[in-house]
Amino acid sequence: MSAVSEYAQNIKDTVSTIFEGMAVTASHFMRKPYTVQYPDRMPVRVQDTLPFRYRGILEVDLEICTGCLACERACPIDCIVIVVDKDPQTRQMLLSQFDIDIAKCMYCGLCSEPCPTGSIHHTTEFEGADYSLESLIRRFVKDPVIAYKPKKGPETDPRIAPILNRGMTYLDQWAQPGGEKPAEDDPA
Amino acid sequence: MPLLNTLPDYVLTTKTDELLNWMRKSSIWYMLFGLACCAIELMHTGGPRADIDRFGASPRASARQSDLMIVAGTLTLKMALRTRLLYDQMPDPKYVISMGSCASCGGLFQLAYSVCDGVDKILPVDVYVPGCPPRPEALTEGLLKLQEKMMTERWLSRAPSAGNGKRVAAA
Amino acid sequence: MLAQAIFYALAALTVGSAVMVAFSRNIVYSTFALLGAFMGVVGIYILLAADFVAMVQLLVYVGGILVLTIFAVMLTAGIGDVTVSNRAVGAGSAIVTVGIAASVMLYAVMRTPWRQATTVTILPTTYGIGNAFLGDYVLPFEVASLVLLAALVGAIVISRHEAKE
Amino acid sequence: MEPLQILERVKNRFGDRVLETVDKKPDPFSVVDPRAIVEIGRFMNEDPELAMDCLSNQSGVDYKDRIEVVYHLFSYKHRHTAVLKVKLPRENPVIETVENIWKSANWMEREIFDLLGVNFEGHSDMRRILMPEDWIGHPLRKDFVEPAEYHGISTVRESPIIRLDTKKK
Amino acid sequence: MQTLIQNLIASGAFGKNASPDLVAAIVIFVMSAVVFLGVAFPFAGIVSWAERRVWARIQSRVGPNRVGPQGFLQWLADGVKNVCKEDIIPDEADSPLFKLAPYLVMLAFTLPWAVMPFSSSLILADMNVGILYMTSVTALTVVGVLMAGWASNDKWSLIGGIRSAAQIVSYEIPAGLSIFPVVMMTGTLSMQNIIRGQGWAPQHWFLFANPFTFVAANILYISALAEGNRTPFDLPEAESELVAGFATEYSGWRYLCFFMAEWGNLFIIGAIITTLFLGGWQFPHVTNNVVAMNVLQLISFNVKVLFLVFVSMWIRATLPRVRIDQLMTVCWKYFVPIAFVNMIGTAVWVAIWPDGNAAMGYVMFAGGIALAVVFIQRVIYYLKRSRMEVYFNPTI
Amino acid sequence: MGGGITLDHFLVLSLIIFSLGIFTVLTRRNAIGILMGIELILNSANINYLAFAFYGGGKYDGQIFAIFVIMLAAAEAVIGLAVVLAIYQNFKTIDVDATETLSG
Amino acid sequence: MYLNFGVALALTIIGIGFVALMFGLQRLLAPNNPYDRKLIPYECGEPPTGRAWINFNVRFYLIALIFVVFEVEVAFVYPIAAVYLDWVRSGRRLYALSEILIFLMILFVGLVYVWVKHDLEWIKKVPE
Amino acid sequence: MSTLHTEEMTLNMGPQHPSTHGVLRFVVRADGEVMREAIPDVGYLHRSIEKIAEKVGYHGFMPYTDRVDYVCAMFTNQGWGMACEKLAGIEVPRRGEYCRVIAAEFNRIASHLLSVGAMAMDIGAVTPFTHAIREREMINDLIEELCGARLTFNYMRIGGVAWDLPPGWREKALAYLDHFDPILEEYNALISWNKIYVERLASVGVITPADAINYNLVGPNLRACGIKWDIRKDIPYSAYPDFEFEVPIGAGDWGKLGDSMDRYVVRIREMAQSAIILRQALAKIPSGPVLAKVARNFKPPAGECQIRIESGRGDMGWYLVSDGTGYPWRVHVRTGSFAAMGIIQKLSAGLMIADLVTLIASLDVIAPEIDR
Ligand code: SF4
Ligand code: SF4
Ligand code: SF4
Repeated sequence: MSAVSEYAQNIKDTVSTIFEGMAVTASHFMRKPYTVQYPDRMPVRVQDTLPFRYRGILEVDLEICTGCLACERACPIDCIVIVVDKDPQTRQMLLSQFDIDIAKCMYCGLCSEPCPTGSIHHTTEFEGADYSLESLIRRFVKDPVIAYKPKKGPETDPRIAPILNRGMTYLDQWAQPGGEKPAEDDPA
Repeated sequence: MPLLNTLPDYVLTTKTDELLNWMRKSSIWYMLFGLACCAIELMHTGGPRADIDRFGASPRASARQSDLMIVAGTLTLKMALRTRLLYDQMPDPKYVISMGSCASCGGLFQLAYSVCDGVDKILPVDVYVPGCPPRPEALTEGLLKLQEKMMTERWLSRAPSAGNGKRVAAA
Repeated sequence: MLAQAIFYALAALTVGSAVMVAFSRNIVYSTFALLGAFMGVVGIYILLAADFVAMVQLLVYVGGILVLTIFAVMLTAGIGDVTVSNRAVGAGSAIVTVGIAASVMLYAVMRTPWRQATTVTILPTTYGIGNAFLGDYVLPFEVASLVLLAALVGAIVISRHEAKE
Repeated sequence: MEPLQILERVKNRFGDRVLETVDKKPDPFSVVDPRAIVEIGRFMNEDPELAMDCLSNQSGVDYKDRIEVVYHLFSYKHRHTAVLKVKLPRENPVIETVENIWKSANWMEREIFDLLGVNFEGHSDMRRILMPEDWIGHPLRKDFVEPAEYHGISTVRESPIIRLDTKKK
Repeated sequence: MQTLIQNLIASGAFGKNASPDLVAAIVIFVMSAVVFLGVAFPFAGIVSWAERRVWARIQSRVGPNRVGPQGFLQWLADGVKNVCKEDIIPDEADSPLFKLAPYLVMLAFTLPWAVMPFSSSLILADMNVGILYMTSVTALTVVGVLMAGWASNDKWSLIGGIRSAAQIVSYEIPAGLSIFPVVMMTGTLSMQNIIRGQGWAPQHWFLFANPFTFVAANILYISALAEGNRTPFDLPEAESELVAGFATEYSGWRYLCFFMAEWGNLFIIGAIITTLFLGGWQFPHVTNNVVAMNVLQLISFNVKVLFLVFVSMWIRATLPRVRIDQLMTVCWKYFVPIAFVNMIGTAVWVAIWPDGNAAMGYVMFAGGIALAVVFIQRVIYYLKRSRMEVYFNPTI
Repeated sequence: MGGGITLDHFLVLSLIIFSLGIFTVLTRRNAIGILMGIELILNSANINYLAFAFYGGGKYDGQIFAIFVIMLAAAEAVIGLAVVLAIYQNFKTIDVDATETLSG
Repeated sequence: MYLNFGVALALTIIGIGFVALMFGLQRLLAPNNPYDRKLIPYECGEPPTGRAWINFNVRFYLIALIFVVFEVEVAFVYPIAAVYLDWVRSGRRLYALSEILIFLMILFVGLVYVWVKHDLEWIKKVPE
Repeated sequence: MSTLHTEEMTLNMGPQHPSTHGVLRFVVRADGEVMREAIPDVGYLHRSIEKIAEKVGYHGFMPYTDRVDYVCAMFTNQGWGMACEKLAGIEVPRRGEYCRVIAAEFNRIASHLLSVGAMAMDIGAVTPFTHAIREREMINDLIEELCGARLTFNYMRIGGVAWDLPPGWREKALAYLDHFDPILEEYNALISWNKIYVERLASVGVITPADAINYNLVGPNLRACGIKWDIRKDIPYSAYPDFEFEVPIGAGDWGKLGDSMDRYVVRIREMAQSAIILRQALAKIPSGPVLAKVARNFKPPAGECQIRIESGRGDMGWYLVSDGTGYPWRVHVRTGSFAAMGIIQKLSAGLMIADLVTLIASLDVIAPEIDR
């Protein structure tokens, strides 16, 4: 390509491409911004819009915790501390401490996977910012509680049953090894 | 010599305090200081979805012009010394947000041999944001927490003995 | 008296900067002091109703020559050790010579009865200069461009000659 | 070619310099004499049949009694792969560099030196790459103990949670 | 202004025997103060906020909207905050020069307002070298920036400062050359007379007077952007390469000085273009009331200027940054020769049609309209082509 | 220009600047410094031109001469500094005395 | 005319005064506790290596060199551009035109010279 | 090239520098604007993940793999999973493989988006970057619904994936893909073909094919040099044999073969290809289990293996040595960025400082992958 025509070509390219780019950006003046006006200027809380599986800050339903320590064992970095001791006279498991250090937790979900009752599970809550590390420890046991014993049949206690059902919905989310899946998202 | 925390506590001075604090809290320039995974979420926080610019917080490349250092990510021992230097080079008043488990206490890398578990070992931290990584909204919440803290500071009027957020870093 | 005040202020600025240029040991400082001198001279020109010349001074001296000088300083001198610049001629002897010359000239200036026009007329200078350029001074005008061309080529040749080796 | 054939070919070429050839699923490998690694490497690189033009992975492993350096070779020409190993003594392991055959070895060897303390002779710059220059010890060795502090920054952190009972699980 | 002062003296507002030039001094001072504190300084701040909003919009964000109504007070907050910041002067820095530099830069931003033609009678000083004055005071910026870069004694600052200086001085040439066409067509250097040389209607603007002026206008605008260190020429404070350019070491108010100057320069750039090519404050003569006329002219002038400012923000949000050698190539190999050709072309044009060529005006104007139409078509294409984003988040 | 500022004021001013320029040229060893001195001298000359033009009934000749002087100053600066650069490239110093010895 | 430039003077004073005033305010309001680590030059968190005041690349210098020449030329063209129209009106258009053309051409030659000699490239490729 | 003598200066780029993605540091020896060389200094993000693998079990290490390369964590998850499966001879169910592919390809798009966006930002155009972030947000929404996290997914398990596709997820994904193609075109019109942008990238940092192989460059960086090599096609793994897709390679249409522009364009085209793969995968995903039976305390037989997968930054190799206990004996990850970093010092000579930035961006190195 001769020098002159190259010269002209360069100018032409520059002008035309910049023209296109400006058109694109101009078109954005007519589009909605993509911003979620957290925290105040929005119809619903962000937490409510998050999917059910979202791995937010952990929560424990003590009513259905069996004290099996599966979660404590599963956690790779030991940020769960559970203390279970047997009540001497009533031979019952007593949960006297259940602390989770959410400053250390890495929200991996490995702990809620083995939980038999879905008592420990992630919520969609994510607001935990605070001024000190100590206040980032979640202490679930106020005073010792009796660990839950799974019944053979369906749960009868009207107080426990709804909580247990909720826990089970958490468990249902996990892929059962070898389990068949419901058909609703198979190819038609 | 600065009037900082010298004037007696009149209505006027406290009102001026509030005004100044309000102005300062509404323009927090944070330093571009992404260290690890959390840095990606830091970018997202500046991005379209959770647009932190709404609160007047815009990124700055140079430590000299930034008020806030968001320690976003794992602080390795090799990096810790540099971080300290960067913090020193920021002009007062300066604040630190520790974003994510790693920055707060080492998080999952407490097992590691090369990680400084917790930025609070080398800098004074104002706000801890849990999460791994904290989603952009969570970081925004941390920023709002910091703003609350700034509002409680006294600027002109004589500061109450405790709870004065303006720290003077030691040389 | 306003006019006097302004004049003396400008004079002070100019002379002060010039002194700095002359006496500062730090070549960079004298370079930047040159800025003050030039600005002062611009003011003086304006006082002398030569607004166009003043602007040209601003454009060429401050915008051009000064920047070039600064670049030259940054390029050549070991700026890290700016303070060393010992004298070629001893300061004392220099002062003496300059002083003598200056006093002689001062005497001349004071003694000569300058013919001054009774009325000072201020007219828009640009047109006059333009007409002169196209009219009486056309030859110098064209020659000027030749001089500039020569300067450009010369300077470039010198630099490139250096670049080659 | 299949990995085993490649190793065979090398074996035929170098005889007893190839100490042993292990056919172990999933990846067969052969252990070679440390002093011969450069020759073998150059041969595998230049032999048109093999044309191992890429050292796709080089890593060191610390078995408690020895240190092994593992070379994963690959050929973009024939699309086949082979694994070589050398066994080195644990104290002051030294081996010649293959940087001049495969440039990619430069950084990988630096990393092995940094983390396992294997010294590569003839390497262009044998500096620590990941750890700070003033770091002591080679972290990936099994017997590495973490220093208590580094430039005044202590490397241990107490968990803020206090177990109410004394029993550790 | 002259008349104003005479009237004041005549009206004896300052007493019968007030010395005229004292009165003049006072009046000048007050008016300049009004212009600077009332227009220049707030504009510099507000434009910083506006720019962030425009950017945000283009980037499908919202932008600062919490401080005051729609975040309008953002600039004030930034200003006050920076004044409340510690003022650091590094040990290594050369402190006298380090302190002096912001003054120079601010000066270069202050002076041009003297000849800002807001309307037919609202102008501080209608110098008869006006446009020359406006271009030559930018020289101060160069020195200021070099000073800042050198005095910081920091490598990023040094590179930034020298880059900036080289860039500004280079682009002064095409800018200067692109002014000549207009000067030739009006035969004056005074801002007001240049504006009077044009009409209120677009086809009477110098922008559309003839092809050469059109090109000249574009070159001048781009060169002005380059002199103002705007994208695509913002190498001096290229964040991704040099940390913050020559201002790296500056903190607090000193830092703000540089950036106020930069933002304020946008108005000056716009004003120059408007004056030279867009008919300045020209407005159809609807009323004989002088005051009303002036207000209308003020509006028309500002609308044009603000449009140009907006365009510069828009460009900045669109384009990437050029490299230093490309910068110089563009300047010396493209703009300067083209500007030369422009000048000669205009000289010939003026020699042929000393009083301009009305028909050409209409033709060019039609061309401009056509260009705009094509552009709008593209915009609509992109709007349609890329359908609205799919939002998985119901709160948006 | 009233206010009792007469021609002499300007002449004296330019005289002062002139002598300072001469002084600079004499005492500086740094070639760039010498050039700066020359710039000062030229400026003082210009002041004279303009002063005479001003007080001698507004003619343009003075101003035109001033402009030519500025032009020449620019050319001189360009060449001069180029030469300085050249010297520096050769001898890695711009100390004029040193260059004499070196080039000899 | 003095009036006009008086404005410039006034603006100068105002500008400087304004900046100074703000500095005063800052001195009153801002905290101030410098210490050595804070005052070392900023280099992305590294202790700086080598000094910054070094001899800088010559390309910038050559650019400035070329610039000055053209700047002077611009300064020269202003007055004739201003009077050009009058000359055209008064019927001496060819004369004036040729004047300008000659003047510009001579300098354009300079530009072309610099161009073809590759003095405008950033990295100069001198044919060896 | 001959310029006048000027003193060299030594610049520190990083560790905290806007253009060094993550925390890298370069010691730049520059002459004015032109670099003599740029010496990379890494390790500011060395988190000793390989050592940690020996302390936490096989399952427990899965979340750590997210952090090996957080921009495309799906691939690191998959790599770890595949290594363990290969060693223990576990067969992953088909549906599980498909879930892996779908998640991974979405992640690839996200990763490339970040890469090209960051590139545009380093060259000074901020808008494309934010647009890329916007698209990432949408992908994040999808992935979040799939596995509950936005960045550190921990989605895959040894022997499959942890969660099946949630109901109605497929429709959303398809809707997003329909939206994505025009966005890509718009993005190109905005920045990719922009003259200034092309001028900045073309013929900068040219890598010859021989060098590319010798320095063990992988993935897009390798393909940009005109070498058609993609693990997904050439050493097929997971469900990739089922899909039709192109492997884009650089052709040097703008400058020389293997320059930054080629690398950039290859990434742009790969995004389109990923979209194609996703459409197919979503169309013909089989039903069935997604997770094979794996003991909770997983103990593979003693032995060693190496697997290679095509991650966002190209061929990622996992070398796993097991001694038969519940804890790995040695894990080594060979990543693309590590090799790419090694070549920068060679390329940087004679470039301009501004070009170093584009070079880093175009090689798409990210710190954790180098340092691990
Ligand atoms: S989420 Fe992971 S890190 Fe957190 S407690 Fe559970 S297992 Fe431990
Ligand atoms: S939370 Fe679940 S896993 Fe943990 S102890 Fe209770 S029941 Fe067991
Ligand atoms: S807190 Fe989690 S996401 Fe953040 S840097 Fe640490 S490991 Fe990465």
